Amino acid sequence: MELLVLFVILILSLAAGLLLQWWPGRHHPMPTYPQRAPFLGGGLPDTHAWSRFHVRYYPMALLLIAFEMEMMFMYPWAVVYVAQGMKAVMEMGMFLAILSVGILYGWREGVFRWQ
Amino acid sequence: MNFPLAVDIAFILLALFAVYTGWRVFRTDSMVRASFFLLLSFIAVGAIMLLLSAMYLGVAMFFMMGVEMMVMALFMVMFMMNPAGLNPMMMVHQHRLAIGAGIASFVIVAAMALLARFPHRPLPADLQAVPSLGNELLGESMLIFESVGVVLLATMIGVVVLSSQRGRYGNAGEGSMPPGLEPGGEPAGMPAKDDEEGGGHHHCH
Amino acid sequence: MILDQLVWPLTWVLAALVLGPYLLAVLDGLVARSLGPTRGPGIWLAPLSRGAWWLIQHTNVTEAPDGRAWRLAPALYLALAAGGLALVPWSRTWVATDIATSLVLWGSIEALATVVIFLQGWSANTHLTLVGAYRYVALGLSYILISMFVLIGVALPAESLALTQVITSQQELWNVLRQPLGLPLFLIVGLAITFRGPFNLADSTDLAGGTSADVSGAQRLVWEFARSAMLVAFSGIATTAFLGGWLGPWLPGPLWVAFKMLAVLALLAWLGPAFARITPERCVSLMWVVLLPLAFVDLIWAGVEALL
Amino acid sequence: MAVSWLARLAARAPVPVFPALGMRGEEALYRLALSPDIKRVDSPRHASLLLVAGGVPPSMQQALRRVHDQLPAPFTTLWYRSAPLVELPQAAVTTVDSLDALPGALVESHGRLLRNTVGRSPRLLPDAPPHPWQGLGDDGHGGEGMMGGVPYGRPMAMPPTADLRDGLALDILTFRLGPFFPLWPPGFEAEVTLQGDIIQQFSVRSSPFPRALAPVFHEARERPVAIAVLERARARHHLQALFHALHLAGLEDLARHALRLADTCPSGDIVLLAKWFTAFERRLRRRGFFVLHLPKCGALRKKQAESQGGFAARAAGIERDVRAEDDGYRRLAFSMMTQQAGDTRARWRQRLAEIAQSFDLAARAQRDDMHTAQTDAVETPRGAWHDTRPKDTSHLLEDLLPGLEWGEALATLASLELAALSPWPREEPAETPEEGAA
Repeated sequence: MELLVLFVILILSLAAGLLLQWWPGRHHPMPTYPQRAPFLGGGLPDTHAWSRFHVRYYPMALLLIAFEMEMMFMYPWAVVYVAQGMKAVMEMGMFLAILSVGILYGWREGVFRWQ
Repeated sequence: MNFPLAVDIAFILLALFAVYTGWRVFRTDSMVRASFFLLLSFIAVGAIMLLLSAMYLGVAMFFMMGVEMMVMALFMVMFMMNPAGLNPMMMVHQHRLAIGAGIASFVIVAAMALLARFPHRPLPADLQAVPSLGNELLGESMLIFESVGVVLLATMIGVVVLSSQRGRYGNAGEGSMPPGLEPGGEPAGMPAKDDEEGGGHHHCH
Repeated sequence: MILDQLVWPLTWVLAALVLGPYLLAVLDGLVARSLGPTRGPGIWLAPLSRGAWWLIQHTNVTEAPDGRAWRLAPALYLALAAGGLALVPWSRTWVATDIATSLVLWGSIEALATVVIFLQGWSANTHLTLVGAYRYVALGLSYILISMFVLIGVALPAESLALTQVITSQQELWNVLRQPLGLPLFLIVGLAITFRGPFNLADSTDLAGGTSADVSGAQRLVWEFARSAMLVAFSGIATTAFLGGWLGPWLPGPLWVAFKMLAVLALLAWLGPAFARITPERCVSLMWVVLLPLAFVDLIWAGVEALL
Repeated sequence: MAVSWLARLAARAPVPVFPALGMRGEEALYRLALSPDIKRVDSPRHASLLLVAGGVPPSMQQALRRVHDQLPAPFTTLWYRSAPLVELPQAAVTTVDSLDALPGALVESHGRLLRNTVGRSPRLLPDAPPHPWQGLGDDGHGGEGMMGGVPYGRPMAMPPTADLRDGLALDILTFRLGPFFPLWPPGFEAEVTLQGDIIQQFSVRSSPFPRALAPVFHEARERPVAIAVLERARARHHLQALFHALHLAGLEDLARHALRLADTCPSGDIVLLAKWFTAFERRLRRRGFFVLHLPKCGALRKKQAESQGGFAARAAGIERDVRAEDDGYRRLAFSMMTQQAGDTRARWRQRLAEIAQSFDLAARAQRDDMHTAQTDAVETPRGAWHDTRPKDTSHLLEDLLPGLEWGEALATLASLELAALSPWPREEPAETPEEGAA
């Protein structure tokens, strides 16, 4: 039942978002080509904007994937943390220490700067 | 979940949606669309997991795939030709082999699902999935869990070593200039030096 | 039963979805008034008149957009915000979606929000929106870890990933006092997920509006509305995780939740415009090198506190 | 009926105006920024009014037409001290020549636009894609193969030879930005090549319009003028520049505050002004203008700083200021301030310090009614004006900006003053004509 409620809420708000965009403009004509050109303060582009975009933070993105994978283990750990007591502390302490090494290393190598 | 029929219908719809979006991944021309169709497919699978009462795994699926497909889209756009599909193109290669392999693996997996005898062990009604997962991590699987930590550390270091151009001593290219074409001349195959040093704009980081 | 379990939760979640952004716009107006003279139709009418103008303005189209994704992105952002609002418990029984892992589900909403914001900037196929989109992803991929750490911190004493349990674990002392680093870090996440103030990397002024630079009319209305709704949902989660949710003397629980949410919204509406926009590179460094270790400290603090 | 109700509601919102600045249009911008009825926007997509302020040279009229056509319907135009484009119908044009009437005229145009359908501006350019593409190529997309052709009217981006930063040769985006890009100096147009969000190449296509100074700077070349008036004008100039930088940083309220301070500069009580400015500067620091926003890049090399002159040179550690040679200033114990780094952050530190110094000098000069001694040179906010006026130096950007991230590049641009000085002084508002006419 909870999931059904969530599902209905998602669908309703999605539909409302789409309807609100479609309804006011349903009779509007298609804008002219000059209007559709990208806004560049009166200038024009040579090419489409879509391109092999050079993402300057790609090492950070890769680092995040590895890190996030580990983090997903932490949710179940958090639930049993109080019950398990010291054992949980030790284990996670070790786990986090390993991770921190990774981040420290990344930081020292300048991963968080624009490449 | 006291509507078995509704759950069945939802399951079928979600499964169809997952297969449809999975198929669209290969039919679209845009790398971004392909990544996010795959994300939709995974979300449908995650929702099926929720229906199967795997509350943590389903939600974790949304979470992981949200981040991962985002990163995948970044890299797909970076390295693929025609990343937005402005020109029509074919996303698949080796059609016959691909179709054959697809059908074969589908048949095998479907056969396994239909023909295998799954153990019939009804779960206790008061089983709480998430704490039991946590206890597992701190119990028998602890070694696996810790070694995963080390493996991921190795991954992180590998990522940094392979992808980061700039080391802690500055640009990785520095100090490894190829020899000049003539004695004392410009290093071979390197861009002219002044756009490296011009204006001091590299000292800002 | 249908009425009880389906219609009633739907009503209040959707009511919060409509009222919340409106109140946030009013709060924004109040903050703007305190910072300088504003005229116009008055604090209460201003958001409505702005919305009316967006409805009248024609929606823009670009040369070769990914049309469907472009129109879907604001609607999806709104849906994510609505999903977040559905997770907020208003009292012990007033919970639209009370699942065992609602805390993680909120985390996945944060992750998916990054995808949707990227999609909005990418789909237009124009230069300034594209830069805005990629810039936001740098932020989106950075703040998610901080949010995870902070929320795991509140799950420790609750021994559960359900938001209702998180509230009941705060009977004696709210998490805002028990884990003093948690709420400030989480507020930063809130500014980041709705790209407000110092973290406005997506719709920033240096890109003439960033992902919104080529968006007009009703699409812009939905986008800004969704952005506000997301902050409302965020304030609901912050209330739940740190301010004890429905707990409070004298008044009924839902009223307490509403008051606390408004307080969080007011704080964020005031914090947002208070700081200069951070440069993307510095933002990533700040998140990973300063705030993430702070989130570590918060988690350790929460752990020690939970065992004592 | 419903629509008119909606329109009436919409007409009460602050008027979203996109300003396209021509020559000497800045004053209109400053007036708009302080008017509570107006919401200045940076993209024409967010506007219902196109305000053209100042003269637009014929070479830029095509660009103006493009910007005009980029406003989504319904919209109308307003021309402040500018000749409207001839092809616009009379109903879609409002002309205003008085600064004081400007906000009111904008509000009125907006209301008229929403109330009735006449007066909506038509499209000026022909409705055709930039290149013919439909029906071309294998699939009628205008493309050939994976990357060729002009799909949807434009070619696809292609990789350059090498990347400036990390050697990864991904696609570059080349486009011409300006002359009506609101975050650039008016009239400035450049061809920008981006790779990712890093600027790879930058070439100036048209220099910014010459900047007009307060009349007192021109007078100072002819006869001794009151130092107090000169320094007030200098502080005002820098504060108006600060407005742009703060808008760029997203600190809207502080940007308006800077403008209000600038407006008080010519006639306000100088002791109070200095006090307000100190408080303002403290707020700037506290709210992260330096730490969060300003990049530590865009440093000028020695030679560039020398050619640039003025505060930019002093921020780079070059001790050069005409005021130090003036007997009037010497008697005020004028001491030159410099910064060492010469980058964007140092330039703003320098400028803020110079504003404070100007207030200080003006206060003391006012008390003793001091005048400048020399007339053959004057230190303008833009640099020393000896025999020739400071010239346009926007070509410096071609060397300065490559390698910078987009936001850093714009912050660097906003910290510099590159436009030439106009040979004619700025027309002053009515408060201070007696110094000008004397």
